Amino acid sequence: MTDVALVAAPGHDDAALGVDPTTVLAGVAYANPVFTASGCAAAGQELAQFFDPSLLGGVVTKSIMLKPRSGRATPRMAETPSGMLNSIGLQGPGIDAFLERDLPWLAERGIPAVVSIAGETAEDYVKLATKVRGRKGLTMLEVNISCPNVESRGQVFACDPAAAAAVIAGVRRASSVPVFAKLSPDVTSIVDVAQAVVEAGAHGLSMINTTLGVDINTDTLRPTLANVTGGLSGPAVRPIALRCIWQVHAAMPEVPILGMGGIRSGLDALQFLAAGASAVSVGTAVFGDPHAPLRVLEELRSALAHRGFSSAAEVVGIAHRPVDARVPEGADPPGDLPAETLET
Amino acid sequence: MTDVALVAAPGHDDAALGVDPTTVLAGVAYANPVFTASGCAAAGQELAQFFDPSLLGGVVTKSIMLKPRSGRATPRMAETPSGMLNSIGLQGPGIDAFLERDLPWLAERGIPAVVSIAGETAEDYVKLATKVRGRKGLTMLEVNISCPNVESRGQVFACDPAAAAAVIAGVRRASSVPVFAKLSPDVTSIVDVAQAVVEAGAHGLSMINTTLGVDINTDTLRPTLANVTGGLSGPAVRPIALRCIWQVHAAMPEVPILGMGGIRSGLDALQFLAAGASAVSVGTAVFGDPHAPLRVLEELRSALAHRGFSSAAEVVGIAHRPVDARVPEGADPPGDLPAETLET
Amino acid sequence: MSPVQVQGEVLSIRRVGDYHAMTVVAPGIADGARPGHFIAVGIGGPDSAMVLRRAFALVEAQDRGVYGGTVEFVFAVRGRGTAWLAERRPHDPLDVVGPLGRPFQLPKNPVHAVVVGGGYGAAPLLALAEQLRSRGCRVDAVLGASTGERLFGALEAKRMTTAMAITTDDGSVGEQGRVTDVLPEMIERGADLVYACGPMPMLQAVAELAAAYGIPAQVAVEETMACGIGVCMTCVLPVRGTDGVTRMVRSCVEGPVFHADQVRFDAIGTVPADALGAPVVTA
Amino acid sequence: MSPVQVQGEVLSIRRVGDYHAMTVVAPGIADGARPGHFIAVGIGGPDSAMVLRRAFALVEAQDRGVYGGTVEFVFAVRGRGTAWLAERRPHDPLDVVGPLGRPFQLPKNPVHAVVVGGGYGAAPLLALAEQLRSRGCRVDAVLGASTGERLFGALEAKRMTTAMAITTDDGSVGEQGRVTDVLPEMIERGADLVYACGPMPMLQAVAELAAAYGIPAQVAVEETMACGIGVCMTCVLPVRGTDGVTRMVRSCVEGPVFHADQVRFDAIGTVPADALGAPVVTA
Ligand SMILES: Cc1cc2nc3c(=O)[nH]c(=O)nc-3n(C[C@H](O)[C@H](O)[C@H](O)COP(=O)(O)OP(=O)(O)OC[C@H]3O[C@@H](n4cnc5c(N)ncnc54)[C@H](O)[C@@H]3O)c2cc1C
Ligand SMILES: Cc1cc2nc3c(=O)[nH]c(=O)nc-3n(C[C@H](O)[C@H](O)[C@H](O)COP(=O)(O)OP(=O)(O)OC[C@H]3O[C@@H](n4cnc5c(N)ncnc54)[C@H](O)[C@@H]3O)c2cc1C
Ligand SMILES: Cc1cc2nc3c(=O)[nH]c(=O)nc-3n(C[C@H](O)[C@H](O)[C@H](O)COP(=O)(O)O)c2cc1C
Ligand SMILES: Cc1cc2nc3c(=O)[nH]c(=O)nc-3n(C[C@H](O)[C@H](O)[C@H](O)COP(=O)(O)O)c2cc1C
Ligand code: FES
Ligand code: FES
Repeated sequence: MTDVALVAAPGHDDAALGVDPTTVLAGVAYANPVFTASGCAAAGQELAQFFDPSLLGGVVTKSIMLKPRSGRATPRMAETPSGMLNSIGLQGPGIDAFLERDLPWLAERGIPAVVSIAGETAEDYVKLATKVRGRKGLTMLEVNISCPNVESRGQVFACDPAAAAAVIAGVRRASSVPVFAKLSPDVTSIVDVAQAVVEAGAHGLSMINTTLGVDINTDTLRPTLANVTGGLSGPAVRPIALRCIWQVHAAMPEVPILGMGGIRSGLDALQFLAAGASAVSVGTAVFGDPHAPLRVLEELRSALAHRGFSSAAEVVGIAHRPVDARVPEGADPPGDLPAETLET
Repeated sequence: MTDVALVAAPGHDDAALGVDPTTVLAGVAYANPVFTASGCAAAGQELAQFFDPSLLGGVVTKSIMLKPRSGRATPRMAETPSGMLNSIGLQGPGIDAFLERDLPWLAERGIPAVVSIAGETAEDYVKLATKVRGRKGLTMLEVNISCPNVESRGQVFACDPAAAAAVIAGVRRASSVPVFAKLSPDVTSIVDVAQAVVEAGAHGLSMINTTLGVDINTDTLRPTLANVTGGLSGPAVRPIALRCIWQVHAAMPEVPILGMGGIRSGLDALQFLAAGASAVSVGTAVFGDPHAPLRVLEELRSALAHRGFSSAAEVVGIAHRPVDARVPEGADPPGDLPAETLET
Repeated sequence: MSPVQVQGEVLSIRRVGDYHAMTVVAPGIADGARPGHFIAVGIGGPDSAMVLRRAFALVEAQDRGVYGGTVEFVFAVRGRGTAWLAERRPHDPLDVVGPLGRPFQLPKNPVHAVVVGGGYGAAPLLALAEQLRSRGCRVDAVLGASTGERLFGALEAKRMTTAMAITTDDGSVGEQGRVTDVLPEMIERGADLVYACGPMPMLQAVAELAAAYGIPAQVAVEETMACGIGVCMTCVLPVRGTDGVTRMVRSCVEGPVFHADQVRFDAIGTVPADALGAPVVTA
Repeated sequence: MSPVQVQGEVLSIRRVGDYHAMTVVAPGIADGARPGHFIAVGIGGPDSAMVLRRAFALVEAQDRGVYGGTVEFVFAVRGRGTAWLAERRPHDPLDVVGPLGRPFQLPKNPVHAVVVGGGYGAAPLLALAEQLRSRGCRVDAVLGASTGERLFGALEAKRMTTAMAITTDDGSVGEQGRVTDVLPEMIERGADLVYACGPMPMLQAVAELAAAYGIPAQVAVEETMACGIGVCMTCVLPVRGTDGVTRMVRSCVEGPVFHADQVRFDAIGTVPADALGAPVVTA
């Protein structure tokens, strides 16, 4: 018989205890670099059934809008190879209910909140930032600009550097905490959009939001999603996310990045840090494994320890530097490289 | 003991024999809608060890350039969840050797050739089209515009509607066979690029080329690919490919599409036809299963038969039409829909 | 009661008509599990291209015994995930999360109930019928399916009910027809309430009948789910609250069991114009 | 001889030190298989997130017998694909393509050969040694590895060679050191040619030694492969042709066995500036 085991907090790896996991995003220190992803953890309550969310770097809440919102018709999701499409349509209770019910829940438990906001006009975003301003528990704003701009024929803000910059400039003025712009990969040049929002005042960047996809139901021969298109997420998009982060970090190494897109393991998270992210969000992986964020954190700490690093911070962006320029002190280079490639 | 079997041409499904698989791309009739994908079948010789390529709709050859080309340094590939990255860098023998050795091989065997051409300048493409013009076996040109334009700071042709249109206009003038422009999904609006190349004279569109990605080696903490970035392909990108085809077919239903991106089964191919492709290319799947193109064809024919269709042509774009407007004659609607959802 | 995630082990799998019945050693899940709860099963292991769990109603959950806690469920092979599941063999590992959702509400008094199951929808009704009986309720049952091979639990149901009717679309077992053809007769025997689980059109028809007879009904719905734990918002359907307001509610945490008269069956698959936050104008 | 694709079945899997040795019933592959050929194995089935095959050198291929054709290979667990393979059990299905590549070239005359294997690189050398012997060659062997657990085939090699030396990095078995520490002595016993398989740095060192002694060497290289059948161009390395021109050649179809003096070891992992079609300016 194989072992049957209750999955709880993953077992601590002693070596991992020597690793300093803290990370700093635009001046705000977090206990570690693993967060939930917006829209994949609601506001933390449900995950608390499985593990203590205060063990994470923080909880990124589902993008909230000014008013209650019903979202789109069902079916809202389709599983695809190593990923899924969703077209939730930002269903949510609206900012007032969120501030009354959800944010206090996080604040009371000492869980750092990254509040994600979404609007239909640049003005919406400013109003949202103003409403959230100064609330207990709030540590950072993540501005979801992958929303259609109703004032510009539904063109998505994130696909238009000028519109994206306008949103960020307004939010920046209204916010007392760091402002991270969440970018869409569905653009010809993500570096252009990144530069525009950073110039407009973004303290940092979240990358990536989902990439647009379609699935056709092979029985009905109609799109699987009621909304036809949906956002692709999960391990399938990991190389795209890493590419975006790589490009933007190469162009603007000083801008902090919260990375996401297909992270399912500690080694995945390590890839994101090495590509230039200072912290990561775990999204779709939660649906397959409700313990995923905590497991990713523990696996990441072990992976860092076994590679001879004493902190998470020192690997941020390390993949941009040649190998011989950066062997950490006391390391066992080259990490887990199979002995086979070294022998005789 | 399970059955051990030699994999040869997949067994014919009798019902599938009643399905007319022919397809027409810009006036050229092909025996069926399943092709190889450029760069995933060389020029057909190697696959002939496994099955007779003349059973396919045609062979799309590896993009050929004017001169011999060494390609990029290794490692040139990384496996990713349900996909892979490649950075081959268009290694090839150059057009003269191709015309002397590879195209005749296809022509002698009666295998319809779709010749893919790639250049560094708009002029390169015209020269290539001129060289190929009138060659025996040539049925269509696929113009791979996902190449850096050396005259425009390495900006990829396919990411700039004007540059893409210039290439296509030149090729169109030089070509005696239909010209298909192969588009990259890495643009803010694929419909804009599609419109530009169609206005410039493209008879049809091939979609999609790979999408740009990065993988980090978690042992060396350096990019896995020597070239850092590579093109993502395989089942992971299928929803992106279907989305591109959906959008372009919705905007320009009269433009024929050769669809590709993650096709591994007949049902995958069916999704592409339903989304608007008149034919499909099977690429990365060949690496996992050298019989894949032929298997996909047989599975597609069976799937069409079991859904009551008498031809492949009638499902092209069908997903854009409401279900009640298009039940084919003699069909068993709703196909393979699980009886469970219909009972009591 | 809070759900747990367990690395379980397949104890047995057997065919039941067109279905597969699987028992999994998964200690901890049974604690607090009640009829109507469901579990979510991981598919294919860490290298699988299938990243989402599959939801199944609990047929039974035992919190102790030789194997130290087991769960049983029954499933139809529909797509790749259930095909994979059907290939599992005893001793194979299986990752299970549960118990999930809100179970059926039991009446405080020993009333007369009818349970109505369509296909594998009978799965959660067997344990329910047993609990109703142990509370002194009279339980009648109507089970239906497209064919006899897709009837589930008829023998067990027969044992624990006072009256039972079976319908199949093809008439291969029981009466030819649908559960709603025989349900009126069952209700007329004096039923106080109805419990139903099965395909949405069946639930809608049952809800309409119960309403016509003026008795309450509880229905367990089946909506496509990505997470099963309330964090993704994929599994919603329009439900009218006690305040009269229709909301798109998550069937995984606020369901799968709902009061039939609150479900907006007419509007399933849409966002009704009068729903809170409707209409959807943008992303 | 043309490769075939076979839905095979695992006959046995056993640990050999740090490695796993697997025998698969896969009729058809053995026809025409020669030492140095490799096979490519499908990983994880149709729902696997791993879409590419894994390449392994043939240890042995039998084209008949009780099981009607088997292949044997030995592998180290490196990443997820080989981890999956190590979990296979007898009767599990396994999709195998082979024989692939170009095998070792055998001398026409009964010469004196040395085979040099590093780690599992010894795999294709055992059958090679046997064939050399059956042609009247004298065969000596040098096997090396990081540790004794990573030596493969030492017993078998001992049986079929005249002289044999073993080296390990940690000295746990044989002499402490590398194969190239003892290879000169072996060559000096009168070797006419060298065959080698193992990690690239070892092959390079062996090639240099053979060149220094003025005898030919054949090396079986290992490059990352996506297709294994010559259609993808991922597996290239710089090889100087008989015309003196360096080309990036596919190791899956033009290799994995090459004449050592033609491989541009100094330039592995790069495109040397003098290669045909270099330098790469664009996509
Ligand atoms: C609360 C609940 C209880 C259920 N109980 C049972 C049961 O007891 N027996 C049984 O056979 N089936 C039950 N189902 C349906 C079962 O979950 C689906 O048949 C199964 O998920 C299909 O998976 P697949 O991989 O075969 O199909 P696919 O179509 O390949 O699945 C693709 C994706 O869609 C999701 N999905 C597809 N259909 C459904 C569906 N009907 N409901 C939820 N998710 C779906 C899957 O979870 C998966 O993520 C239940 C569903 C729910 C929501
Ligand atoms: C001709 C040839 C013969 C080989 N013979 C043997 C053998 O007899 N025994 C043995 O243990 N190993 C052998 N290898 C190496 C073996 O193919 C790799 O160890 C294996 O592919 C790693 O797969 P993975 O999933 O564990 O690793 P991962 O790193 O997860 O593999 C990821 C991808 O990279 C490819 N890849 C990674 N490393 C290699 C590599 N070294 N060579 C080729 N492809 C690679 C894999 O095929 C896969 O597509 C041989 C390789 C070649 C090319
Ligand atoms: C069901 C679902 C809902 C999501 N909702 C939001 C959202 O409200 N706001 C947002 O910025 N991103 C949203 N996302 C995107 C994720 O936050 C994340 O950027 C993306 O899914 C990639 O990460 P992953 O692959 O780990 O999921 C959502 C993703 C999913 C799957
Ligand atoms: C190894 C490899 C090489 C490729 N080479 C070319 C090429 O030369 N020209 C081209 O237009 N596309 C090339 N492609 C892209 C494919 O033709 C195809 O558009 C893409 O891979 C998506 O299809 P797939 O997922 O079925 O592979 C290549 C893809 C791969 C994986
Ligand atoms: S399935 Fe995710 S909220 Fe219900
Ligand atoms: S591995 Fe594809 S050409 Fe060699």
